[in-house]
Amino acid sequence: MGRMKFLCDIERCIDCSGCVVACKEGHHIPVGVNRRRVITINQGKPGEKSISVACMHCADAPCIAVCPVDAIYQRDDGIVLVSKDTCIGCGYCFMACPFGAPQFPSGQVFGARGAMDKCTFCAGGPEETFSEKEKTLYGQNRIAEGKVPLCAAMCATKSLLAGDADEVADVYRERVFKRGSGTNAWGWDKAYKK
Amino acid sequence: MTNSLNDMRHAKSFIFIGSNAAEAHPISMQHILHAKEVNNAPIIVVDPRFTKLAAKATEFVRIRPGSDCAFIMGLINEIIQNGWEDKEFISTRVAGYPEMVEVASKYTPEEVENITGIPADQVRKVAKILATNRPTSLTWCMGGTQHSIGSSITRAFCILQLVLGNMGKSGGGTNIFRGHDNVQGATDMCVLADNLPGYYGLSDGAWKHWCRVWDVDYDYIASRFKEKEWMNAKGFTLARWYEGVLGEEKIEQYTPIKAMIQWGCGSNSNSQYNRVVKAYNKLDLFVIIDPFPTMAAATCTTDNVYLLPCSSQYETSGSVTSTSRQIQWRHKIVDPIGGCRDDYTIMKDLVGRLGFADEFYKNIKEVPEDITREINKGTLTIGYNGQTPERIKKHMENWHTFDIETLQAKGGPCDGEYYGMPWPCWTDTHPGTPILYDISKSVAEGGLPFRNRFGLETSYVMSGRAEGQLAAAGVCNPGSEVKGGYAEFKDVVPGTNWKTDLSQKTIKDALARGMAPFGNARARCVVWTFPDQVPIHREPLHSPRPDLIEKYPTYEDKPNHFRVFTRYKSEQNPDMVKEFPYVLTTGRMVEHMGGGAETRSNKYLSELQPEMYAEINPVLGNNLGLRDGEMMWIESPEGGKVKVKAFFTERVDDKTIFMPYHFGGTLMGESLAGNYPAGHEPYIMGDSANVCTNYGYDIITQIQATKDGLCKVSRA
Amino acid sequence: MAQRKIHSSSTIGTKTSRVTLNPKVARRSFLKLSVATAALTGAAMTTRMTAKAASPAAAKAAYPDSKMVRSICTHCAVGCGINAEVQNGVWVRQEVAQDHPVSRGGYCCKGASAIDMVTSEKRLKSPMKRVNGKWQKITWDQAMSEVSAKLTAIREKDGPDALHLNGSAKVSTEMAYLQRKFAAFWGSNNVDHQARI
Amino acid sequence: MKKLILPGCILFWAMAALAIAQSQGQLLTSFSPGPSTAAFHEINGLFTGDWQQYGQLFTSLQSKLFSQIFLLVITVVPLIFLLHYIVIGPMVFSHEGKQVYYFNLFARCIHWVAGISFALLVITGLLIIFGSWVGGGTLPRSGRIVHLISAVVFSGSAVFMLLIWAKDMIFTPYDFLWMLILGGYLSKEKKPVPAGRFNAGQKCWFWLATMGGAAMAVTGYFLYSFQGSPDTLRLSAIIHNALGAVMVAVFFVHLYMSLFAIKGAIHSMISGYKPEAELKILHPRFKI
Repeated sequence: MGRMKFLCDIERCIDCSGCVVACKEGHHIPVGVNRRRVITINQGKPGEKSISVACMHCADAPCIAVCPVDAIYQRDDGIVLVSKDTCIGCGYCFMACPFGAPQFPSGQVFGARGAMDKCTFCAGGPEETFSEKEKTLYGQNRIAEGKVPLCAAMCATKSLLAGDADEVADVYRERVFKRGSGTNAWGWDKAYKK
Repeated sequence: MTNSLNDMRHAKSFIFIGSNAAEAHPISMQHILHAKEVNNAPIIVVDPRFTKLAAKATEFVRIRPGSDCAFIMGLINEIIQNGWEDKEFISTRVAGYPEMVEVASKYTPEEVENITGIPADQVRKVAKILATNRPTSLTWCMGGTQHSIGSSITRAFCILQLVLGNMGKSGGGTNIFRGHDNVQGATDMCVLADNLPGYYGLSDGAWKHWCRVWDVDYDYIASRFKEKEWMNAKGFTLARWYEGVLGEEKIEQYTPIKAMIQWGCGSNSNSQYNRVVKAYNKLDLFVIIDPFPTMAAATCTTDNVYLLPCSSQYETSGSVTSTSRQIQWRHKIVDPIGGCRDDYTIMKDLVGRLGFADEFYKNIKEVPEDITREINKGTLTIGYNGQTPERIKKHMENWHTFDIETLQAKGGPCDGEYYGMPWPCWTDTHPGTPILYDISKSVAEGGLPFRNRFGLETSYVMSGRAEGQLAAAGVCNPGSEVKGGYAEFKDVVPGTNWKTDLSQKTIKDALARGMAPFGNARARCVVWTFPDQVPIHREPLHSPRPDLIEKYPTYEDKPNHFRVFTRYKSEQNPDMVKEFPYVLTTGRMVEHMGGGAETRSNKYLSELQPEMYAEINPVLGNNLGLRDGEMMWIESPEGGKVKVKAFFTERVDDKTIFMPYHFGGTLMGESLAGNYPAGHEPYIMGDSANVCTNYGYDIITQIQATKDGLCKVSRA
Repeated sequence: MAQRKIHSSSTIGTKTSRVTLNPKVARRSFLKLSVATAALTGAAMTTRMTAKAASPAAAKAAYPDSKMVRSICTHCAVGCGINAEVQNGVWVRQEVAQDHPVSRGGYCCKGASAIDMVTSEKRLKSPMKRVNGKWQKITWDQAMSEVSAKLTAIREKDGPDALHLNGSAKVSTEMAYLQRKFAAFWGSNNVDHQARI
Repeated sequence: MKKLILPGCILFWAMAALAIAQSQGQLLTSFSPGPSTAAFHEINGLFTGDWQQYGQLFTSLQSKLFSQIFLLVITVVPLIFLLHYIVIGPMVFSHEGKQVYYFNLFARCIHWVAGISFALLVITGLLIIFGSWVGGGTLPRSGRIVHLISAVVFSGSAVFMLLIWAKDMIFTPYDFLWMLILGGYLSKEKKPVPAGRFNAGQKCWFWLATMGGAAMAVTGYFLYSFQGSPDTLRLSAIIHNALGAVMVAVFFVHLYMSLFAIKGAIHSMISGYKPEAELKILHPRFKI
């Protein structure tokens, strides 16, 4: 059984935001909603590192635990998805998420939050695969096409890895081995309890 | 670039000077970081600013803007002092070496420290890294060229690579990352004031060659000019054309400029932009051809402006030359949207109405393929003749067959060819030249010696020594008939040489003999036609170090520099720094491009980087009483000023202000949003950094000196 | 580096054995997207997705009858490949050009938003001229005849060098060539482009 | 001799390279694990650092505890009252005797506005908490909108209630006695209890509804606007839910009292009059 994971190799990330725009453009995400973003620490100083962060598709996802309407669910491959038809926009998932992944475009009434939007690992949503509704609500379903998520595929320096956990780990391990560096992948301990 | 981006994977060390590849060329980092990781290649970044590239570097060298030449000459000196130079390479393939050594010896590490602010020990360390990690890939960009001594600086870079013996080697070379997507192609086609396509120059011979290619009478073209003398005179440049309109400087032309066509050119990348704006408003006719209204449309407020919406490049087709000299075919993705027209259609219409369509389009029926064929026919100097439209398209279709390490196709329809047939590609079966001046391969397989361009022997004014310019005996490409240096090919077809023989027999003949059509010579360290025969440091026109001006003064004023009087010595004033104490430098950010007309009209990119700012060191900012995020005025000695947000960061040191130059839409603090056609103003607007960039132009190329000006800063 | 290693190692074999549920997806995912993203196995899809993946809906492509056009990014000089998916004359999405030898599917933020160059609302859609300080839409015919008439008049009165042409590094090589050729046929060397700055 | 030169050179360069490589230890530091690990640590702090504090607390509370508490409140509280109703039964007062004008029209209007909006708040609030029971979607989503409107209406009316009744609601010493005997509701005997115009229970309810309501409004505003740091939001959610549980419980008390525990008590909020018989027992200190 595959288990989908993200890994951002901070030695390679150059803060070009290619992943961010690839995601937005690919899924037609409204301005202001960031399924993915790049964070830089120590900007302008030696030790400047950037990292691209989106939903980590956690193993024991806190967002699923707190959702009052069970709108969030996890597929067997580990991808955490939200049903926008079920979501009521309460925002609890945002408060539960350590990574700030859930996003809320403003809704129609009184500026109240609309349904939650977050990284789908390019796996669409619970609607019929490739249907118009899936496309408008969640964007492309690249996983069903057998393609990797846009952000990782379009990563400028191949810093962002996405895909089956074992293989992501293999690629990263090999890289780290070549660099003679340690094997700690950021975010994994929190997201995957490793 | 002498090598290719992919070839940088083989470098054993990198030195980037005046380049911020991580922001300006992000995808190139794929290959650079590969070499860093796999070859353990040190990355040395020389920049006034701790850039995002510097964040990936192993050694960051903070340099005072405009002192690159001193640093490089210092490195050369240090390398020679320690005997690290490539003696074999220098003795067989380099000319004018002792003269250069003589000049370089003055740049001791201590002197370099005095000029550049780089600690002497760091100079020694960098020299050692370069000497012990060969080949080194040297990269520069606008940070190296946009100075009044830009041409000296770039020559110093080349000489460094010659001294290290890194030229013509995989993993080495001088790898200049070009800016725009097709700046290489457009430069090759010489949309320039001093050349005809293929760098033929403006001599009578050049005009006659191109008239033959165009299939028109030389006399016809001559009749189009005011007088024949204007055919051979360099025109106004993009950097200073507005002087031809304003008439405030002495110009060498019979008429001021009255009309302007700006075709796909964002205006706010011009330095001293407030003067450009003045010129716009003085024009009788101003035509802007662009998919987006550029800032020019908003700054020009007269009634003589026309906006012609051309399509984007995705709505038309044609070839495009990347920085690695690869020629790729840009297929048309969709038809021009709305009422847009593609460039070719507009040109055809314009030429038709101006009444010279028959001559202009004589051999061009199928657009754009026939144009490519005409280019193939005429552009022999740089070997643009093998890249037929069919071959370029074939490469596009089979781009998956090319090896990522060598860029050579393995099997398939393009077997053995290099991706994009990097020029020179001498014939329609030649694979392209992936690495320039590489004598390890035969010419027919993409090898190349140094070009013989400047005679067979020269005696140097500097030393009185005479030296042969051809390569030493035994130095040649494998399979060469002449085992050693040889002159360029001519008179194979009587009366022509390899550059002007349209039948291309000369080139084929040379290749058949295993030789390069342009000869096999030495790379020269001395350029006897330039004011500085060997590169030397000269202080920027507006120098923050008045104490150095006497020792390193700038040039004499140049009266007819691309038709306009250009001040050097009379502009250099040691007292200026008292009123304008900070160095102003500009650069790119990854989210925007050029003047930003395209990217600031893109909602996602606008969202990512929505505001104009200036980077200022917290120390300086606090000393000036500024607050992070507050507005401040930056003023130039020429009276240009911009109102921008202060961004406190340690990227810059406490003497330097950095501004990205992509913004536009406000001028000296006032919004021009209302001057754009309604609904077509960009999403984000801000003051253009180039209002503040200083006076100063390169002595040879007249490139503007935007990287080493002075400014003063105050709270807004 | 890593790419070669992955291909030469036996991971592909083990991978196919791991993908069990949907042979169609498994076959397509065999195309490695990139070294970094070589990771995806096509996803063992269960839960809600399994039923659908096997249903006729999944047999459809995301954009039926679309064709792929290869082009080159228009921003910097790296020359990244673009795979444009076009359906009924509309550029529906930008696909990953993972087999492009230089970019290998990578884009920065500018390249990743290539579609926006075509679809941006800020694009001009009609020729315009300024009349009494106000922008006015005009036809192409009017624009071109006025421009050419004015150019001819200036040429006759002041000579060809009264025109300056700022060409472009953003057009195709062919168009750049035409720009230089235009200046030559017009009779002036007052032509330049962004390489100078 | 020549044969010796080449190996000699190689050896020399190899040794030189080794020496140089050693001296460059500092140079190559960015390849070593140190900075990566340090950066991970720093980034971790950036993300999951503050999450450790309230994020984890919120997640553990919200994932089960809150819904369980609410479930308890809406099941156990009514059950207790049912028990009370069966065992002790309601208080019955004669409505035949003298009627005292107790609530003026304005007060009654405000009460009902507040009451209805509060009821809506409770219903929609519960709808959100138990949204999964109805499968999410439109019903709880519109519930959120109603919750929002009701909150605004209730906040307004709470201000008026404060103006009308605040003086009468100030706690007095005998309220303590009232609390001790729980207002006499645990006995069937009709003995006068120590209470003025409002008894201690009503006072508690009043202050909970207004002051607690204010706290609910503030935290609710944060939850609605999402302005503030994630930790502010988390804290707001925790307070909102915990306080909400208390308010729902007390709301049920109020409902039970007015509808069941005291027969006909609701009439005083409709007509404004209370029977004197009732006042003598329940509000003996009220000066007519």
